[in-house]
Amino acid sequence: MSFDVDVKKTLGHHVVKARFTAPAGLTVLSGPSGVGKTSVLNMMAGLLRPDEGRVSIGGDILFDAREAIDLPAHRRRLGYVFQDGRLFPHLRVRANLLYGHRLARPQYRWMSLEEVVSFLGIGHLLDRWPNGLSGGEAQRVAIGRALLSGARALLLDEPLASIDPARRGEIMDVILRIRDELGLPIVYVTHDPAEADRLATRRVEITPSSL
Amino acid sequence: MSFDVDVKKTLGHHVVKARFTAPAGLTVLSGPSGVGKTSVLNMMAGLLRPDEGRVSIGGDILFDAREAIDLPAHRRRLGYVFQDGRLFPHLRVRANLLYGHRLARPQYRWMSLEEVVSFLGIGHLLDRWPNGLSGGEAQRVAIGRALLSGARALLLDEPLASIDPARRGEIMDVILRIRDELGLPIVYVTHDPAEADRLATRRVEITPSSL
Amino acid sequence: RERGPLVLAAASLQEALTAAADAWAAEGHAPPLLSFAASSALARQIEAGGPADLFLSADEPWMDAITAKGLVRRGTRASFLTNRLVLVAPASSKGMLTIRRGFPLARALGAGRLAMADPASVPAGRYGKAALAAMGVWPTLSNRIAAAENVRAALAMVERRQAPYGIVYETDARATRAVRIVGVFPDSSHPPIAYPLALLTRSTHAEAEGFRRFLLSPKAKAIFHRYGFGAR
Amino acid sequence: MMLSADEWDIVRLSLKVSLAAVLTTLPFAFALGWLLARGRFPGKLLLDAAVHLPLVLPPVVIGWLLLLAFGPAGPVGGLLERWLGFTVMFRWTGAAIAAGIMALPLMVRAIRLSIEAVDHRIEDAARTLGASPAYCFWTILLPLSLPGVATAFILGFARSIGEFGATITFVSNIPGETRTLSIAIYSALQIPGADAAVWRLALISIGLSLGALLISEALSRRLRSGRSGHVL
Amino acid sequence: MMLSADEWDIVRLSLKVSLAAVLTTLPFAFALGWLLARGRFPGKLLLDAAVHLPLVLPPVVIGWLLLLAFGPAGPVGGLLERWLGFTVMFRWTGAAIAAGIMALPLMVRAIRLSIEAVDHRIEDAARTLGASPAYCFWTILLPLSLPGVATAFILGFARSIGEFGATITFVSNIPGETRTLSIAIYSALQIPGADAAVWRLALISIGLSLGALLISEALSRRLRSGRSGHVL
Ligand SMILES: Nc1ncnc2c1ncn2[C@@H]1O[C@H](COP(=O)(O)OP(=O)(O)OP(=O)(O)O)[C@@H](O)[C@H]1O
Ligand SMILES: Nc1ncnc2c1ncn2[C@@H]1O[C@H](COP(=O)(O)OP(=O)(O)OP(=O)(O)O)[C@@H](O)[C@H]1O
Ligand code: MOO
Ligand SMILES: [Mg+2]
Ligand SMILES: [Mg+2]
Repeated sequence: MSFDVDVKKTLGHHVVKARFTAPAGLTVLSGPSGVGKTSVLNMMAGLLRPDEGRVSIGGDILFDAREAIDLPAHRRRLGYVFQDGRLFPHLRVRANLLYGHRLARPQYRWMSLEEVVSFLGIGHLLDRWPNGLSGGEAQRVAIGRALLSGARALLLDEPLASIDPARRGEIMDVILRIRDELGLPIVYVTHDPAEADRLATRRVEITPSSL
Repeated sequence: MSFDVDVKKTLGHHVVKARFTAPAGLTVLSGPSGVGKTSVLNMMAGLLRPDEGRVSIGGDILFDAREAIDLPAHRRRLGYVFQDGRLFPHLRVRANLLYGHRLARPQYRWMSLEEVVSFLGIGHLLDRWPNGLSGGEAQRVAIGRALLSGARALLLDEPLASIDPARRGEIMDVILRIRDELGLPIVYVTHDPAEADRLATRRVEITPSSL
Repeated sequence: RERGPLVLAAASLQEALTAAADAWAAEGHAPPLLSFAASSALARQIEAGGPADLFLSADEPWMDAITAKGLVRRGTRASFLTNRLVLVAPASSKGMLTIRRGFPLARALGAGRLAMADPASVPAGRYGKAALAAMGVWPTLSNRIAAAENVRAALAMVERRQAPYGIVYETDARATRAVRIVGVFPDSSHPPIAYPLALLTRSTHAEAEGFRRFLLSPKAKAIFHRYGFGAR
Repeated sequence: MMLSADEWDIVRLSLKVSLAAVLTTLPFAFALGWLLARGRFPGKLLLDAAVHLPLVLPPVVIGWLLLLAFGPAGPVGGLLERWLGFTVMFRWTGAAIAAGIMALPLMVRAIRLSIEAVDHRIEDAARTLGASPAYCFWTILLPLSLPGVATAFILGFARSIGEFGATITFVSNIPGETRTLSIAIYSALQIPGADAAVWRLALISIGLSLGALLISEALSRRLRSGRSGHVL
Repeated sequence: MMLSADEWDIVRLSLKVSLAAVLTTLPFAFALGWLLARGRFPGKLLLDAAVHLPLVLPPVVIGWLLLLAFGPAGPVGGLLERWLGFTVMFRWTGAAIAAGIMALPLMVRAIRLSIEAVDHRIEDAARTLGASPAYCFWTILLPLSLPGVATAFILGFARSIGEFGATITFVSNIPGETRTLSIAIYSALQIPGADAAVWRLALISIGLSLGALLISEALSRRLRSGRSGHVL
């Protein structure tokens, strides 16, 4: 299974353009701040509508401007860890984690709450409200929520940005395991060369394009 | 001028405790996710009231539980870059940057809008609303806003987390210049060892404490 | 408990009609349901097809209006009560005035206003305006009126000394000790003040006609009399 | 303060009318608030204006319009009666309709304000987790706009308790059916010297809504506990 | 639709009364909304309840209470008159007071809802930049709660245009002073066969508030442009 992306979108005066294939394995998406990495992930996830182009995964067309195909976000089955957290403030951590899990068909679920909780080290947070969490705690919960949703591909936008080195190593191990055992395409945005070196099976550089 | 911090605060079941001195120069505050780094900065800034202890800067007492001193946040003159951005959504980037600058007495201002804009590379963003900014763009604006406020010390909570390596290097250079030329105490939270190695003149580790 | 006929009645009849209905119920009949509101509101409810049994209006025009629409049972309409129009002042006031042609009401008001029901729309106000016109003083008073939503509100203004004088029905003036009657307008100075009643076309209640007859009976008249109404 | 049996009846009726009004209006108010906050369609401004009508026109006019529509001779009322054998004229259900209509604009505005304050990025996150628009609505948008729903509830309830003009015009002032607290207060105001009764009834009204307020504040405090503010 | 000179006068008066009511009430409403959203003090619940009173009690009762307070014999009215030679009885200023009081609870609730939705962390950021609580209020809290202020404005304006019961009870129905659109409509409703006049006046009311709505929506659209949602 592989992700094929070819999109173009004008945001204000800025043009975001990307064309790449992300096969099973981990594709690191990099590029200067503001170049459009998050926008590309949003277009893949169905949260931002490209002006032109096509997004498909394993032959399934998610978006095609010419054929007027635009699969809504909730049918795309992509696990997305946002750059800005976005936990559900009215649900406790446990309910946040299980939100997508409950919606996924059982055969699609490839991870259990227990596993996620143990490797993210968030067992003590399960009954807490998102509001009091530290930056790193919230980020870990967001990662867990995406992993539990039974997605067929992952979109991770600087997922380890505010996580301490020790925990970061553990989480990277799990991401490696997912990458190697499940054969999912993982698109991973990071600015950290060390992270990229350790995780990437493929690298894509988004470059600024002018009108 | 130096920061003296000795605080204790119970948050839910968690106890945050820290005691350190941050002299002129850059003190890196580290510790595992959720240990209380952000909480310590909040207590220094006057946004979270310690249960016990004392915070002073250059002999000026900002907080003293026993003497019931608690200087309000707006009189502390500390430039704070938050882990979670917090730009003013109803003001354009320029007005965000100038918010604290206008409030500072002229003799306290040690940086101009032009300088900040040029080294953060945000000149093209000045007339934009915060809402459309990318993660890294927003973070740079937040850094600029704090630097422009004429503060007598800086509190930086993972300020470079979502900024690309090229820009990161430039910003670190400026922070080094500020550190060395202005002799301000800078308290800097980061999980990145490379950042810490390059910037720190002093390191403080916050460790979990039990009740 | 059995439900008596539904009677829609002008608000100013509230106390007297309640007493009459009690007397009727005391004779062993089911107590009528009495709904008091402005005559205009009640008439509109009847026009809209509201299933009521009796209508007691504060003046003739609204009864005319529903009669014209065929909503009144033929031969059941009767003007059964009369009232008088009086000039009142707060009980504590001293001024003396005699109602006659050209009497100096405007001067007596000083800087104050004359409280009365809205002369443009409310029945009591229209009678009052006619009476003042007949006395030849309306031109000097027309811009000195405090027009109230109904008679009772006008009365309240005098009771609370917001207005030095007011024009209300005799029945209203008699119901409170906070005002004194300065004078009575002659019956000839305004159209006859008559409260018509009628059985409605949509009436289905078996005792509706009985209650109507009771209201016209000497026994009921005595009750209304106690509250200051005249009866025909 | 001990209530008489009559007063208890009035209280019970007022509670029934107000709760029925608010609870049945709530879903419509939410739908309208949502449409006005999120929808883009031609005629949105007209819908917006229509929702405000009960606020802009004097209540008696609304009552009259309801009478024209829901009266047995009106288009809606006629259908209701012919097809369902159901009439709202002179019934508590009519009073609830009047109260609900009068409360509608307040409720819609409060809910709309809350929906507009919901961060749509939270909803986006739910969508990527597989939530259909409907599921997203129930699990994210609705709970996050509960402050507006709570405000809508309390404003609507208070407005219903205080509603009088539309009710008396539409369904009259019938003891046990449409004579709510506010109408009872109005009636008492019509009787000179009945100030004590007015005060009693007014205090009861105040007590009722104080109770509703207490409950709603307690609920929304529980709701907010531990989860105020947005999360990184 | 051409308006007659009389109708123009009524429209002008209604606009004057409503705008005066809303604009003078706005600062009080904001202060109260802020206190109720942010304050912690004993008696907060009582204040909350007091703010809701004009909603809970029938408007005529509020008018009556205003009469007691502001009438020449009342505590406030007496002082106003003795010290400032200023009376609101039978004046358009009194109508504005009545309208403002009736609009108050709606305005307070809308503003409170908006203030509660402001993320206090944004204010914290302003504090660290040297903003005193007062400066923070003007530059952060107030602008961020503008949606609530806009809603308060439009609800208050609409409520003022529609206000009738408290106004007529408090300051009567005096052409050119207190005879607002709603009161004129009410008067016309009292007269059999004056339905055409009622419709005309009602349409004018609707037009006025449609205008206000258009303006407020246009303003708040400009306000929102480009800056919806919270920022990382
Ligand atoms: N409404 C808008 N008007 C103008 N420019 C916009 C608008 N919305 C987004 N942009 C611009 O589009 C660009 C792409 O943003 P995006 O968030 O995708 O960047 P990014 O590569 O993820 O950056 P970062 O690494 O900082 O997160 C940014 O320069 C942003 O300023
Ligand atoms: N209301 C609360 N109830 C319980 N625990 C709380 C509450 N508020 C904060 N905490 C806990 O206090 C601890 C300190 O949080 P803080 O944000 O200071 O951590 P941090 O060191 O900055 O972490 P990070 O590196 O992840 O940002 C966290 O474990 C957090 O869960
Ligand atoms: O009883 Mo009336 O209808 O107020 O004159
Ligand atoms: Mg990004
Ligand atoms: Mg932190």
